[in-house]
Amino acid sequence: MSGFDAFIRIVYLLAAAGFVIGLHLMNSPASARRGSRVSTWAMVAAVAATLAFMIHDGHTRAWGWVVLGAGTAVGGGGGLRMGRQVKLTDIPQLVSLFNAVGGGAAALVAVNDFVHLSPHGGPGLTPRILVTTVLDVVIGVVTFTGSLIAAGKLQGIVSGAPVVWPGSRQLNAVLAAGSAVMAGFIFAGTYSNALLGGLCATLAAIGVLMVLPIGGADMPVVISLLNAFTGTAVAMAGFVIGNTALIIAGALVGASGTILTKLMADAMNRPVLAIIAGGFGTADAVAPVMGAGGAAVQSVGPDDAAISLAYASKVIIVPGYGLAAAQAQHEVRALADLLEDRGVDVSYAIHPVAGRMPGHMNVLLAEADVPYPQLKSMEEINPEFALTDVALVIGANDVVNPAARRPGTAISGMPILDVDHARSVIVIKRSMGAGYSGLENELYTDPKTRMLFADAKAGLAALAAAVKELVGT
Amino acid sequence: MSGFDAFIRIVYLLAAAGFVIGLHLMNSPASARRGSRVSTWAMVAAVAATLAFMIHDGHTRAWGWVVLGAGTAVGGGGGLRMGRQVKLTDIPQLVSLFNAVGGGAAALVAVNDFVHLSPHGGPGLTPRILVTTVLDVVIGVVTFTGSLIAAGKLQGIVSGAPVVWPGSRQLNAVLAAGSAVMAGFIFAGTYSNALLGGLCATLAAIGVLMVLPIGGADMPVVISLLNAFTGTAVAMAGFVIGNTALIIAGALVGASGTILTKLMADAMNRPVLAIIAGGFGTADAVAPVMGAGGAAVQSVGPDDAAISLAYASKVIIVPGYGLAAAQAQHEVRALADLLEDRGVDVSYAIHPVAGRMPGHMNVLLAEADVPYPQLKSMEEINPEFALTDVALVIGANDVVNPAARRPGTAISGMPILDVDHARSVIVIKRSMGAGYSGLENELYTDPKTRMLFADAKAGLAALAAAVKELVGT
Amino acid sequence: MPASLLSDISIFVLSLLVGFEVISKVPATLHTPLMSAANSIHGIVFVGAMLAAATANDTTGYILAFVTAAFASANLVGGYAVTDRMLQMFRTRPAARRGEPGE
Amino acid sequence: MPASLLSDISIFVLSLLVGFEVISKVPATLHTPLMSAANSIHGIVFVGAMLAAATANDTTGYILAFVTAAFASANLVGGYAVTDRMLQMFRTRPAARRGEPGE
Ligand SMILES: NC(=O)c1ccc[n+]([C@@H]2O[C@H](COP(=O)([O-])OP(=O)(O)OC[C@H]3O[C@@H](n4cnc5c(N)ncnc54)[C@H](OP(=O)(O)O)[C@@H]3O)[C@@H](O)[C@H]2O)c1
Ligand SMILES: NC(=O)c1ccc[n+]([C@@H]2O[C@H](COP(=O)([O-])OP(=O)(O)OC[C@H]3O[C@@H](n4cnc5c(N)ncnc54)[C@H](OP(=O)(O)O)[C@@H]3O)[C@@H](O)[C@H]2O)c1
Repeated sequence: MSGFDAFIRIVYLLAAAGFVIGLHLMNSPASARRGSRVSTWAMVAAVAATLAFMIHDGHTRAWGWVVLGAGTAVGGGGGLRMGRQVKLTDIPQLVSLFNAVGGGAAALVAVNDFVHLSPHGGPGLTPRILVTTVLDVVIGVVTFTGSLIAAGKLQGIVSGAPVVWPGSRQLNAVLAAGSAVMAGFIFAGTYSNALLGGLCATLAAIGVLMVLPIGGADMPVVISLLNAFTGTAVAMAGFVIGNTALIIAGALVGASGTILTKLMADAMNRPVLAIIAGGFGTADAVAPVMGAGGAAVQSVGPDDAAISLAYASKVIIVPGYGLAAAQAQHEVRALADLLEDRGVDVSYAIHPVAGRMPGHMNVLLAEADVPYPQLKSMEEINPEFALTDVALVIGANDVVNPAARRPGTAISGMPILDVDHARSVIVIKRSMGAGYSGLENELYTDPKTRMLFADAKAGLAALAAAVKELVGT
Repeated sequence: MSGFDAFIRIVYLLAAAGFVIGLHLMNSPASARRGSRVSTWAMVAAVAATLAFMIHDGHTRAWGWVVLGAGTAVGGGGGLRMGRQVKLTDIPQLVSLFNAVGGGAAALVAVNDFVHLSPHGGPGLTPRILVTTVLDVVIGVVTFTGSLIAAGKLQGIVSGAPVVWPGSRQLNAVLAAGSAVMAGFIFAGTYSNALLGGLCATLAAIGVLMVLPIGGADMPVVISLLNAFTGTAVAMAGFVIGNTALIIAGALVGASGTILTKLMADAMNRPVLAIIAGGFGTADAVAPVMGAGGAAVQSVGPDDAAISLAYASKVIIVPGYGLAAAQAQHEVRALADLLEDRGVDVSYAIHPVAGRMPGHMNVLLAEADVPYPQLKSMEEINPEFALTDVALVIGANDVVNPAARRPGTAISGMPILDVDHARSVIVIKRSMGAGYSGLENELYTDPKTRMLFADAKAGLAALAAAVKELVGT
Repeated sequence: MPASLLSDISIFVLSLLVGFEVISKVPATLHTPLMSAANSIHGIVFVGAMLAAATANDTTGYILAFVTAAFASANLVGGYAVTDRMLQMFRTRPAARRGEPGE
Repeated sequence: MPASLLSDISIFVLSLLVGFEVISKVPATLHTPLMSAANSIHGIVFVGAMLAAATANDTTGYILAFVTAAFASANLVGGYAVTDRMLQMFRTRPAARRGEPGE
């Protein structure tokens, strides 16, 4: 190994260490941005070293430079535009899209290698390369199509409801068997590009069928898992072309993505395997429980609600998915400011899985510049509900559903916000519709609860106007 | 590489993963023993694989087997005996002894290699081997003698006080320069065993001089640092002989030991570098502040103290180094049991650096079977002192010294137990003698404090007897 | 089994261990940024795309290299852009409290 | 610079990172057992001692191998023995409360 090659490998190693340090720093909000910067510079170093290698090596054809430049311009430009313009609440589908192209690229690295080496009986196709190529293609292609479906579900292009039909399980088994046979032929020495193409096509179908049956609300966990898959595919690509940068960074993402998937599933109180098996959320899609049977629902208008809020001394705001769906973050902050100006003590109760992605509420409220110290975690705020005059629930349902305290329901065991301990509760949502779990919510029929039926954005604006009127500003 | 060699290397890799998992599990008391077991099995696997390699390889001479067996019997037997018989409070010096032999063994691995390769102009001494050999010898030999001195200080064989004399700094510089010159000659091609021996002797002197000026009470941190050194030396030995097991495990210990050293120093509120520079604890050794000047000290007999304790409703016991020194853990539990039988609420306040090693009090009280839930951490118990009738301080000094709250003292900034918030305080110690930091303690002259001057073991026994008398059992 | 493969496997396993350890006890709030950060790190596959372009020497090779480069660079550039935007949201803005308009 | 050395360096660096990450936020109570555990892990140097014995072929070699084996095995065996004893102290003994004599 020449001194130059050694230098390149050392840069790769330092870059890998940079990724680790970056992830480490991202463990706390205070240092997260610094971590991201370290990681960015590590990436720049790895790419620059590779560029230096290509120039020093001098074997790259003119067309090679052209396609590399053109591809990078198209892909990088598109990625940058999407990354810059995406609405914050659309981030999960974008991450999924990047998983798709990342997994696809990892698979293509191996395909490219195979196509290069396969002619004339493929003398260069050592067992090491064959095994890792097949692993890379399997993981990469499944991730590619699976991530596209996941992104489609979140974007609303593909139905968010679990898509299942009779025989889909059997079809999956047939496809899996088919790809195993094709992989077997490749191992046995059939170095045919067409065969590899057939394998890719079959795997693509498997990826689609894997994600279709999973409900849209489970997508954040699925995306995290596919993230781990992509990392593993990249590591395999590293084995194929013998590049340590890909091996280390890929394995890092594979492992950290796996742990993250587990942490996310734990926060939602659901086993990862049950999520992958799919079918959850059916109730949500099929028949959201409308109108709460016999129990009396008290509804309230903005003016009455405004009086309760304006004369309270302590108010806790409980945001949920509805706040994100209505994009009402600025309205809620405007209302909170009005109340604070009157001397009301206002804080926000953030449930770890409120919304549809972890940290959803934090990101949303931070966008409206809500001061960080007002955001209270569940553990912190639960004891305070008992001292609270009004709990204002905005588009939250499952995270405040007392049914979680009873066994036998879909959300049993999930810790919830103790909103029902507050002296009175006001709920803003559009109807008696169910949330993600499809369960009825007895909080809404509690005698101390009043329902303000409205879209969150419109409802909050009306409330703020009423408060303003009331205090005469 | 043959299939067998590959197998050995995979075992080494799995063993290394086992060490990581073991350390990971040791992060919490509940899983710590499981972690230790995983680590043990990993070690067994690595040794068994090496044995299999030696047998399979078949080059080991009869005498090689004999010296290996004899050495292992002597060393392993001795290590086992010492490990089994050591008093729990003597563990730090034993760990230090094991650091010494570990570092020494790591250095000898490189020396052995050098002696093998040096004849006939040393054709096998590649730059890689030379560099790592010198690094290994430097770190290993310094650790060897340094650790012996550290163990000697804790055992009382070497003076625990900082040993410094005029010119010691200069002597150190001369020795360091000398070893640099010798290492330079080796790099330049002088492959002489005598030269290597000279280097080792010089380094041995440096190790001694490094640890002598450090006060005995700082030894736990020094030992942790030397632990990290040993790990690094072992990793270097791995580079010399090209063995990944040594590289991985050594680096693991090097890094984790470094972090641990930092954590320990932080808990004592002292910078690592200041500890290494030495000289701390001089006051302790030179002139423990005897008799607290003018301030009135109230002393108390066991009978009066027993009355206070027996008629209290809440007592917090604050153990310190004196309890360990007197080995009075069983006596304190006996007293606590008596009080509990009378319905007194008893708990123990454990300061993180009470005693002379981290976790010292936990280990000690666990030995006397004090139930775990009664041991309260500093953060937990500090608010409770205000509700406490009697705080019983046993051989603790610095960890309850209110001087820590003022700037400008040796312990300023160290968080302390808020014993002075209790309604009354009883202190058992032998005299008005100072603790580790050498500071006077105004708690002892506080009007609500009464001193029971006695050795902790005797004093507690007298107290227990008095309580028994009092309640007539 | 070549020694280099064994070294690569060792490197792979150790990287897995690092990955497991580094994401130990993250607060739920940071799950989404961390997912995005991991997402951008596997943009390292762009290095693989560059090396594919370096060896391409026929039409198939060029097409494959083009698609790989486009995919990988979208992952890399987009991933970092998104992570950065998301983390900006987590910045503490001490001065942001009152004064400026809520929307 | 041989490729194997680079692989070894990569392995070394990754192991350092694992070591740093694994000892993240240990409670002070466990510092002493962890120190002892790390102490026993560097008993792996016994593997080096075994390999030294495997190549020894003259008196100097035998003497060195003997001392190395004695040192390394003391570290290894003693280290595990001490760690284990110390951790026994940390066992929760639910039944141990009253009943049995205090000393
Ligand atoms: N955070 C995560 O990572 C994550 C990921 C996946 C799944 N989940 C799951 O998602 C759920 C989150 O609980 P959640 O309480 O936040 O939400 P939720 O239980 O899904 O309830 C949301 C409620 O918001 C209302 N809503 C919808 N659009 C609205 C609008 N424009 N204006 C006003 N209200 C609107 C809906 O009622 P109406 O139709 O009557 O208005 C609905 O009941 C949990 O079950 C959690 O496990 C979370
Ligand atoms: N835990 C660690 O890891 C660690 C490591 C290194 C240093 N340190 C340092 O050690 C100190 C620990 O504080 P501490 O309050 O536990 O201890 P301390 O401040 O060292 O005080 C111990 C006291 O115990 C008394 N004593 C000694 N032998 C006794 C006996 N046989 N019976 C009764 N009393 C006896 C001594 O007073 P008399 O002579 O009057 O009896 C002395 O004042 C801190 O400064 C800490 O920073 C801790």
